[in-house]
Amino acid sequence: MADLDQVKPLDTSPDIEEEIQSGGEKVYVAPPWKLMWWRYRKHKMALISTVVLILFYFVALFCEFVAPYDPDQAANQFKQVPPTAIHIRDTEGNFHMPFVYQHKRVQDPQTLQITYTEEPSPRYPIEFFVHGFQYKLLGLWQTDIHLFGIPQGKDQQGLFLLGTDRLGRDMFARVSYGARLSLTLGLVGVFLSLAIGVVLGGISGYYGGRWDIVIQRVIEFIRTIPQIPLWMTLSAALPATLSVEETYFGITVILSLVAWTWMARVVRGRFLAMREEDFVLAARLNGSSEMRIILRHMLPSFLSYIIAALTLNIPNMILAETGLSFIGLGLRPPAISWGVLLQEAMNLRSLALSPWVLAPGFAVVISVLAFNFVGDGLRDAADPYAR
Amino acid sequence: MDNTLLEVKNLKTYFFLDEGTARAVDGVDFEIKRGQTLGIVGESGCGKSVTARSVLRIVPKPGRIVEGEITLHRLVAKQDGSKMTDLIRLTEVDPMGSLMRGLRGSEMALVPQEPMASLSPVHTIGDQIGEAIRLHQKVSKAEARAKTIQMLELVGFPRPKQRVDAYPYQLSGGLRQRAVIAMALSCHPSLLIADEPTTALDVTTEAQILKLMRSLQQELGMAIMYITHNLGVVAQMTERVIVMYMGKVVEEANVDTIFHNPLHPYTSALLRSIPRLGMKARERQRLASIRGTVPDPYAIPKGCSFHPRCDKKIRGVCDQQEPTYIEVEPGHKARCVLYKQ
Amino acid sequence: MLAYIVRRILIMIPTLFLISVISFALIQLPPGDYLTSYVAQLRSMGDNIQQEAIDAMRDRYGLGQPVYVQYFKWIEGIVTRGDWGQSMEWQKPVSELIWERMGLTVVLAVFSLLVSWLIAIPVGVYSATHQYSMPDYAMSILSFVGVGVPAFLWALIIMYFAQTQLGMNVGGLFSQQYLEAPWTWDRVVDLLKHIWIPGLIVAIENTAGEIRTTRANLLDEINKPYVELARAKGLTENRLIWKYPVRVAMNPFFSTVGWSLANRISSITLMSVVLSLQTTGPMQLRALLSQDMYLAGSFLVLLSTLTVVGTLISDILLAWVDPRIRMEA
Amino acid sequence: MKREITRRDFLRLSAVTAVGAVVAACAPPAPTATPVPPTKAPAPTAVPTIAVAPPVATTAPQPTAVPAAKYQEAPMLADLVKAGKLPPVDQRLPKKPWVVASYEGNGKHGGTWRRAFNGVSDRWGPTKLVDRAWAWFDKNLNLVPRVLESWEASKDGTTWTIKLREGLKWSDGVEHTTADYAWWYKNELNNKKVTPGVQTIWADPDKQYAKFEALDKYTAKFTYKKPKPMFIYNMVRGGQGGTASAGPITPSHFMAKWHEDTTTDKAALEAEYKKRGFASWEKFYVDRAQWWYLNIERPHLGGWVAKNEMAKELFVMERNPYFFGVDPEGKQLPYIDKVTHRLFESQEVKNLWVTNGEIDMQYRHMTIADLALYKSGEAKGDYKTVMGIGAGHVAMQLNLTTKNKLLNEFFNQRNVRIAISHAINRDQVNQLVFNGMYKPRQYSPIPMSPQYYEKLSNAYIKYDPDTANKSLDAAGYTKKDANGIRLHKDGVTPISFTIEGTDQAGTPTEDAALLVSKDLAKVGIKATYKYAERSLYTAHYTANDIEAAWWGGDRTVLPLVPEAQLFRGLNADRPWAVAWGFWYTNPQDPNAVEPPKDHWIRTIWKIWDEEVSVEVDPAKQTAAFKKLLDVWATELPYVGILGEQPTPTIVKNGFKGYPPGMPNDDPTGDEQFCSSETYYWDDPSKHMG
Repeated sequence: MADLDQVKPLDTSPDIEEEIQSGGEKVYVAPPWKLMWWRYRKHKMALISTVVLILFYFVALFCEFVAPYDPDQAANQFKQVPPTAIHIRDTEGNFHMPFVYQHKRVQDPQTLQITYTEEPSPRYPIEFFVHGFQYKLLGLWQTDIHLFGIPQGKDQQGLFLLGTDRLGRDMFARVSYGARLSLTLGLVGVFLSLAIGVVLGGISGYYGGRWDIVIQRVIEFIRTIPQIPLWMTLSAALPATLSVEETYFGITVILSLVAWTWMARVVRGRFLAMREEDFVLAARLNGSSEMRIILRHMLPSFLSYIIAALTLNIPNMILAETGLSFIGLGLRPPAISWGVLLQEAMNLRSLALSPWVLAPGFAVVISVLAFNFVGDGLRDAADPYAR
Repeated sequence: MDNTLLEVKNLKTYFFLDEGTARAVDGVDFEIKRGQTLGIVGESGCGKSVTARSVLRIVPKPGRIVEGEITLHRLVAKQDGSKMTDLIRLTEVDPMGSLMRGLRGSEMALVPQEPMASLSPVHTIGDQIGEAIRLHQKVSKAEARAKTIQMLELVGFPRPKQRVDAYPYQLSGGLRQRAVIAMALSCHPSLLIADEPTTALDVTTEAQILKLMRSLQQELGMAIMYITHNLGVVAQMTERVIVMYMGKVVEEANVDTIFHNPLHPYTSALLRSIPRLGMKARERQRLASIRGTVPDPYAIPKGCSFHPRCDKKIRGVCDQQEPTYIEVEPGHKARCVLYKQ
Repeated sequence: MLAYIVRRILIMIPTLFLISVISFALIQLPPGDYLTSYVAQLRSMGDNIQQEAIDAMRDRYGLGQPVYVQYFKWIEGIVTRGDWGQSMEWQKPVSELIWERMGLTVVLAVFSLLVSWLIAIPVGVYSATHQYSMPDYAMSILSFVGVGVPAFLWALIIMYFAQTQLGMNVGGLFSQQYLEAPWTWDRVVDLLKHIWIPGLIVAIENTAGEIRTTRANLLDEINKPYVELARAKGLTENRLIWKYPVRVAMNPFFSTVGWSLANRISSITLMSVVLSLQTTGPMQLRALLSQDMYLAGSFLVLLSTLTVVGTLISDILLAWVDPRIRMEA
Repeated sequence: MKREITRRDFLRLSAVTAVGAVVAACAPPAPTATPVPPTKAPAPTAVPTIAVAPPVATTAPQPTAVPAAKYQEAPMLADLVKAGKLPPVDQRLPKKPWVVASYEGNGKHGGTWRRAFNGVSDRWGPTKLVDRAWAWFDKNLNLVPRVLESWEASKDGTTWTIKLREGLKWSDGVEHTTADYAWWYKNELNNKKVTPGVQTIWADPDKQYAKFEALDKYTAKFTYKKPKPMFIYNMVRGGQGGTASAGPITPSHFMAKWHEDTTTDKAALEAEYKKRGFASWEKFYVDRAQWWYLNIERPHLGGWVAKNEMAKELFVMERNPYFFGVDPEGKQLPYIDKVTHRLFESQEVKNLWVTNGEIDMQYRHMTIADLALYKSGEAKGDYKTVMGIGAGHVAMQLNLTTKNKLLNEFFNQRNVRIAISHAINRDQVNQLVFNGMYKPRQYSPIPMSPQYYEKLSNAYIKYDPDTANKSLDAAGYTKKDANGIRLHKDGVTPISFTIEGTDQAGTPTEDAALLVSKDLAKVGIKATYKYAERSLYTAHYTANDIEAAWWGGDRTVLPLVPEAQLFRGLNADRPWAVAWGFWYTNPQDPNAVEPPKDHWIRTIWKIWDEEVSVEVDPAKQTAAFKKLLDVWATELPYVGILGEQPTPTIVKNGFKGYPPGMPNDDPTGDEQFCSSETYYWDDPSKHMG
């Protein structure tokens, strides 16, 4: 299909005549990032996913503000409340601003099961920017304003978007707080593995030869050991006395110890492809230093690949953290991560009696999917012909 | 007897892409006589390959023939032994139906551009040639193998009996192309579509392959649609030539006429861009490439599509009105406002 | 070909050696050893364990010796006698504990590998040949869901629904009466009755990725000139797709059998903890938590060996089906 | 919103609904069938509450033997007898078998009892089925003879004469006689290689062993220099080799070949222990030869014998054909043919088995947290959740000997401990975490215990944060930091400590700990619960590196049986007095610290050493122990939170012999309390799997 090569949408040949007055013209003058954006834009799922991720990270950053209640605040009267129904129409059929009804709690004396029913009055209107528990926004400003809630506070009636857990703690608040650890762990882990991956992959790809062989062997070797058993073994070695922050960091390092191999392969592959490119040769003939060649010429040209690969690796990190915490080898309470929440939720009594505590599972799935779509979109945008 | 083998009328093959519609072939007419060699010349992207694939009905997605007719005049043996022609409207049959599949490989065969990539790397050449034979002829495996060896011999394969079980990577480029030719000829097609069969080869091998094809043509009496951008090869191989630019035929004539009396500015430009023996040194200096490149297929310039690159363009005419395709002299057609019927 | 196999096996040896060293080093990382936690546990349960019993165990497991001596003794036992050391928690030789579990892990891994190939290849081929069609989109979405939902989540949910809605018991790989039974045909049948759900769960998690790989690989191949030439020969679309590009597109698949196995073992490990399957996962987790070091180490070594062997087999297979690789060797 | 079910409501409800077994449980067994008339009239409540200390002599009259002709055996044994593989039943039973009635009427032979376990480390589950020995408790917690025919102690408690049942046989058919005891005394207890130290349970307070005399084949005498009032408890449970020392119930004919002094083939013994990787024969002897569940040939006296080693997916036990007990009708016990333990790797799978009806009867591993789940599965799984009364408590230990000087000062103030106790909202913890099933109380003997002491149970349990705050203020901890945490007396260090526990996330105990931390924060004390892996926890308390711990407390049904170690501060894993405890046991211990001269812990030790442990008269002994508990009630060394834990036991419909309201504690054999040999199936044919 030699001729069809010309059907490629983007030929950036520089010497095109000014006389060509056509719709395709802007393509030729657009900077690369703009080109990427145009291509990325076409990937609808990636676009939607980007919005989702921005939302998730917003929640992660401002979880105290977003969460209507303190995620650790237990309340007996709200034990295992199902997600609160939000109404806009009362029993008489009148419309109002969104509101919730009061929960009435009934416990079966036989089975001890708790059920909640709604009482048609009073109505508790949902408001924005209500006062709640005290916190420091971004660790700087003391405030008690929360994004939404019902002004009466948790004593009388709660607004539990995702229900409450066995101690009456608001699942929405917990999932929001969990986002902070889980989502950043993915990011931090990926950047850590990027650092190792770029250095080793770069050496491997750029210098080749013996270095390449050694590093490739190491990569193959690491990948030979099944990930989860390896991670399990490493996490079991983390002392349980570590603080939440230390465990968090430890887990991140452990995950990166394996994950860097993927980054290194991507980097190496790009380096190999680029090493022979004319512009690199030209730079070398010009007498540029190796470092300069790498930083100035090669790195920018495959930054897009790295970003795509990074994005595709984050969900692996998130899943790994979830899995490890789930079997009790990852983060531990009082840390709140999605994995920790899942560990608390993954039992038959939750499935049978309060399935909504599986909400963090959906958060995991959605964020993993979103990262995958975004990664796919970025990869396609970075190079539409590479798969 | 009807001497026509293939007629193409107003063929339009478009590619529907997100970026827009690429009019790869945009109204092509030509005809091939039996045993004749037709050269199709043009730069990359002019639509020559798509034309060939349109004839074979293997235009890849998202391409589609949107208009036009392709008619194959097939010779069918009657019961009394005499032959009659059977007209098949290729544009109207199901491209993956049994009729079309029966024609592909047997009536019309393809010799593609890249011998390196045109053979499956994980099958022996014997397997791949034999498969073509068994597909169109009712023969046993052993017979197919014998026939394969025979074909390999015909295309000048050294030690065909051993080489029949070789994998493509074990063969040189030239041998691979010979294998492909053997495959194409294995069912005695009446039309051989050679799509730049020698571009990927070195000059010596190219010469050998060309020679081989000519001798085989004489031996087997088939017609060849020879697609190339190399005018030298055109001169050597073909009898009639069409020149394509941006999906349109801009000129058609006998090979001598094209070389000695090109009408279209594009043809002239093409001719100027090749060195010729006996060229004077002064002229040699004027050997120049055609300026610019083929425009974007979604953005075909208004008027004559060649006008941005044409040194004979008339402002206000060439960039406004599309020239018509006319027979300037008998057997010599061109598409340029400089000529009138 | 033979030389190639021999060479590949020789390469394995240093790899395996390294694996054993690293495994042993890793299981030494946590502070304390098995006996400290064991004794603590006994005492907390009111067991009046005597110092002699503790010393006897310390002696027996060689816990007093330097780490490298422990390592070499362990390796010597494995190489010379197939003795993988003693499990401290189970008070049995490790070799009596692991093989059936390894076997079931392998069976489950291979089973799920075959299942996901059986699903992934046709679906991937369909998706690639019908790119941008509705079924293609549907499959993309499904496979993304497969990627996004971890196996242990599936496991618990499927276990719950199988039990409550279908009345099936998915915990374990055997019915109770076959648990300790010798291998008979009935036991195999019983295993097959139980293995398909866990097999499917692992397959779901991994199939998704494989569908995407098949699709992507095939899309790479499907526009190659040799496919076009095959089409120009007059082959039917089905036949030409399956004979040529699929065959080539499968190569990277087979060449990563080793890693695919490793991935599956990972999924199986987590899932088995949920489903209480008699695979290596739950026992390894326990061994790690109780610092039953020879048991934990043996599992890590064996699971990695499995991957190494898987890679070897895939390389040999690949050399056998792909003449190009054979030549390079 | 406040319609909580109280624990009492629940107990009443479950009692009423539980198979109508209540009547049988409350009422005394039919008089004709009563082999062992209880010393006192059975209490007419579901909860037996009487006070009896260890009997110094068998107060019960000897049971009248059922005529040998009337003995009936299980069909599976009858077949073996017919085939000549087994002697007839009357030759297998002792002359005077142990006659015992099921708590729910006479049963039928046959059937399988399915249970779950989670590995060799869980060996106590199966072991408790078979390790009741010399004597056992009736439902009023009176000790009655079992393996022994009778026993008698001298008035001063120094001499114990025991009488074995004549013709009682080991599970391999060899007779069990005083020769076994003599062998044990010589070759095990007094062999310095096998027992290098002193086994304190067999020694008097001066660490001297008794003199052992075999008066005849069935009578033996132990003579101590000092009173040994609790001697008989040594072999209430034991004898199965569940631990390294099985005690006198040692099958000498079997063990002899593992012992260097008694083996006939030393070379074979040496070859064997070397092959198994032991450095010496005694290490092998101690390590391996005694564990009944791994050494299945080892004969014992339990109702069922192991058919395979425990390190398997399915641990199978089958009836001991030589078991020495019969029911009042003369049916040889146990009723049930086979007990299986299936290995589970996750709690969820075990719970699925429960709700699927695949567990026939089990208390072990059933948690109160899953009660609602068990309840919801009853109809489908065809079982009942029978509630018993547990000895366990939810409690917190403040290490009064912590190395942290400021905390040490803080914890050692009585008012501070009491303030902390008042700061805890026990009701909230109870409701939220345990569905209100527990009772707020301090760690103390439970009401059914002979040593129940109400004053301690209810000491300072009222939720009263105001009083707590006032006490803390009064104690001088008035300054607070920016976060509202009180400061130590140094004026800069906030009062903050770590509570270590081995309960993982999501477990009720961990939830309770989190709630208590929140309560303490409200009175200005920062307490952080931290999960510690078990070995790490051990390392911490062994080194006295622990500030506070979250480890409940059990053994409160018969606290004297485990020698009240917890009340004396000697269980370092309940670390309220770690360093003092070390000092008491061994003043040379590097972590030992001597308590101050007039410290109240010395009072506790004095009461024990000089009164409780040497008192022969049960009533006086209990009175002395209550004096000890009174020190507790005053000083509050331990912050108890909740207790009288309701214990769910899964009992399949049709499984008989285990009524509700039974005590659940380790010394009383947990769910094997009612003599598991007497448990039976209504219709054994339905439970043959």
